[in-house]
Amino acid sequence: MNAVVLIDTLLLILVTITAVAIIEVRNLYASVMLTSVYSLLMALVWVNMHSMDVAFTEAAVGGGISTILLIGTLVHTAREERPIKARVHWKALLVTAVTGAALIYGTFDMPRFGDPHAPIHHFRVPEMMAQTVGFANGTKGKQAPPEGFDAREYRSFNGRVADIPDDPTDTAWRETSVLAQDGIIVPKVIGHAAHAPVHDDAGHHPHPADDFNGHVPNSVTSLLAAYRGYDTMFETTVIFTAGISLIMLLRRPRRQGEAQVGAPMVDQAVLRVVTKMSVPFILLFGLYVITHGELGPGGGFQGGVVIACGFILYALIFGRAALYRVLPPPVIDVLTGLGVLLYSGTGAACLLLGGQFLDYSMLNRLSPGDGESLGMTLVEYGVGITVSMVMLNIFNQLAEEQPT
Amino acid sequence: MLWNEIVTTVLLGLGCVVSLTGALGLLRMPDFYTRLHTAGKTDSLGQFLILLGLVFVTPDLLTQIKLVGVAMILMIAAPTATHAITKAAHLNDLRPWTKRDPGGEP
Amino acid sequence: MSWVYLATAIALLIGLFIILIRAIIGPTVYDRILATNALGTKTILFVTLLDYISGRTEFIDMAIVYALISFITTIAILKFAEKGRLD
Amino acid sequence: MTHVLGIYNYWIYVLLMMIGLYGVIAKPNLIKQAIALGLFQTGIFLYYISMAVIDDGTAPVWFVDPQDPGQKFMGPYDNPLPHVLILTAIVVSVSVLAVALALIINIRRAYGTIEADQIEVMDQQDRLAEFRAGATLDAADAAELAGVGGHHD
Repeated sequence: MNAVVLIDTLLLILVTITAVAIIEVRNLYASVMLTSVYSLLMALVWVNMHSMDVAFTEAAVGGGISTILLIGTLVHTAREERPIKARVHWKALLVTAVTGAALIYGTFDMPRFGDPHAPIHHFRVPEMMAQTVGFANGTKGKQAPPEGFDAREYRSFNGRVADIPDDPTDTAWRETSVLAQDGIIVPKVIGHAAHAPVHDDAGHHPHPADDFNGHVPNSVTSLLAAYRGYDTMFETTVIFTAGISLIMLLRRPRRQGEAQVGAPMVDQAVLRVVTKMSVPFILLFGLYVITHGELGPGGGFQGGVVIACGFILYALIFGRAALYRVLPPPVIDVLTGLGVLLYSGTGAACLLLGGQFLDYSMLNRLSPGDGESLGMTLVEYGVGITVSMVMLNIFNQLAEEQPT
Repeated sequence: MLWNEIVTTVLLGLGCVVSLTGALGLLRMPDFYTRLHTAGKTDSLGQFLILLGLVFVTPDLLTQIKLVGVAMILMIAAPTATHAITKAAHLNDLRPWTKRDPGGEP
Repeated sequence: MSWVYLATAIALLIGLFIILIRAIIGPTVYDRILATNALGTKTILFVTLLDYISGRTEFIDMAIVYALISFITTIAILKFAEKGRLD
Repeated sequence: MTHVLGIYNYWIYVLLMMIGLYGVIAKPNLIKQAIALGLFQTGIFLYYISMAVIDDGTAPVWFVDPQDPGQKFMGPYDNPLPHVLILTAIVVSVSVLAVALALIINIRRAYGTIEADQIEVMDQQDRLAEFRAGATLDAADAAELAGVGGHHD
């Protein structure tokens, strides 16, 4: 039993207890607080499973924004759940028990936790991990691998070197490669980046069959922004749409001369001073998270949420009127759209430069790796701007006085 | 074990003891203000001891600076939050528990 | 050395468990807020220790985010308890 | 024991999903239902991330040894693909939550309550009143109201 499994086992017990408490606590306010606790614990589980970016997002989104949004709703609704006669809903319990039993029956066919032979670890991703960028410290871009590097060694999880031909165009082995010892079919793949030319004669950057088109050190970011670039773009659009829906559902036209009412906490000296000290730091840190996203954990979603949290802290202490002086609502609205425009504009720029949509390597012909890095940074900034402004917009709509 | 590992072990152990004491106090104390008393103080000291302990085994300077940064943020944020909670509770007329008046909780 | 980190992590987990009980049963709202805040601090320490257990100490940024987010959440919860509104 | 710990994570994911499902079905409070939906989603996240773990693996970010920066660590990395899927799923889930909460606020504005069963009763009473006042109804409404009216009478 290794450390990961031990901590995982213990943490998940805590998570389950919290989940039951969230559902069963009568007081909605307590339930919201426990939701924040639940998100923090869940983020610990992600960290323990080495999923740094997800933990980052869960902590920022689940622990921060979701809690604030739920509290913002409690302001306009009731704090207490209406007492119901029966504590246990037997029909619901029966339904969940049957469904749960069926799902648990399904888990017996799953590969065990952390099994290196599981199919997920043998398809496509080993290939990505063997791509040859980022060898020298702090440099990016496609480079020659160091002396003695064999992309095939990485793939042989149990010390077995697969018999992969050196010629990258020879793909016949893919269909027939079977590790007969264990009876496990391993789709062996080849580290083509070590072999493929950076440019062909016409100056085009050819796409090998399985190019992930992303070669920054954080493979999560390169998957997010390059391999699944379209998906992330439309995910940003989903968030944008959510912001628009919130405006349509909750914003009401402000009458002329209507005073901004609010309850700022400026009378609390300690909070005021600490907030004034920390807000610039939080905003700067959010920008760092966005920019650093391709080198370490972080990225547009996380950084955007951190920036939004910084502004929300300012609004909590100094009142929403003060926030509107810094960021007027029209500016927030414009920036919301600008982020999506930056994302799709980066894709269109690649198109105009002669590549495919979102083929970042076109942004720098001389060094495609640097072009990819630049494109990913631009895209992350687009995501970050949209996410932060939408979250801020949602907060503003929820915090606003609602007509009853 | 090298000297820095011994220092780290001692500091982490101390931090654990302090943190656990605070947690236990949070559970066992009779009313809000006494719980605040244990939790607020031990939180700050415990996190400082553990983060300081980790500094000694960190090889590179950047991570050491980040660790100290985390400790600094916590040193500012945790007492601020505790102060604000106390103030809010006090303003909302939460009476402290006494032996004479054991019903301090509303 | 990793057993020291692991032992510390387990001790912190026990602490988390105890505080969680207070967060669930806590009779007043302020008890719950206090427990949430204390849980946040313990979580930050736990994240740092997990980085050391896995040997990837460059992920300390996580702890900074946790510290900031936990602070902001506490202030938001508190503001609702005190003023009954968010702006 | 090893076998149990091997699929323990998947059991917990089922448990979390079912806790969420129970909340959605059993609790009439709309905010509670939104929170329970979040729990349900987290169960699915746990399922995905659990699949990504590999024994003795490390985070899928290139590990560069500070002592020897030229050499890249080639040991097993966890699978980054589920991480990416879940990262975007979390952000979408907060968008869903935000829209749900906005709808709940509007429901509260219209009905004065956020309990699903009370809202249902109010809806039925409203339409029953319309029916008795002789309002013209389409076939589906009429059929439903006939059932409701019969039930109440």
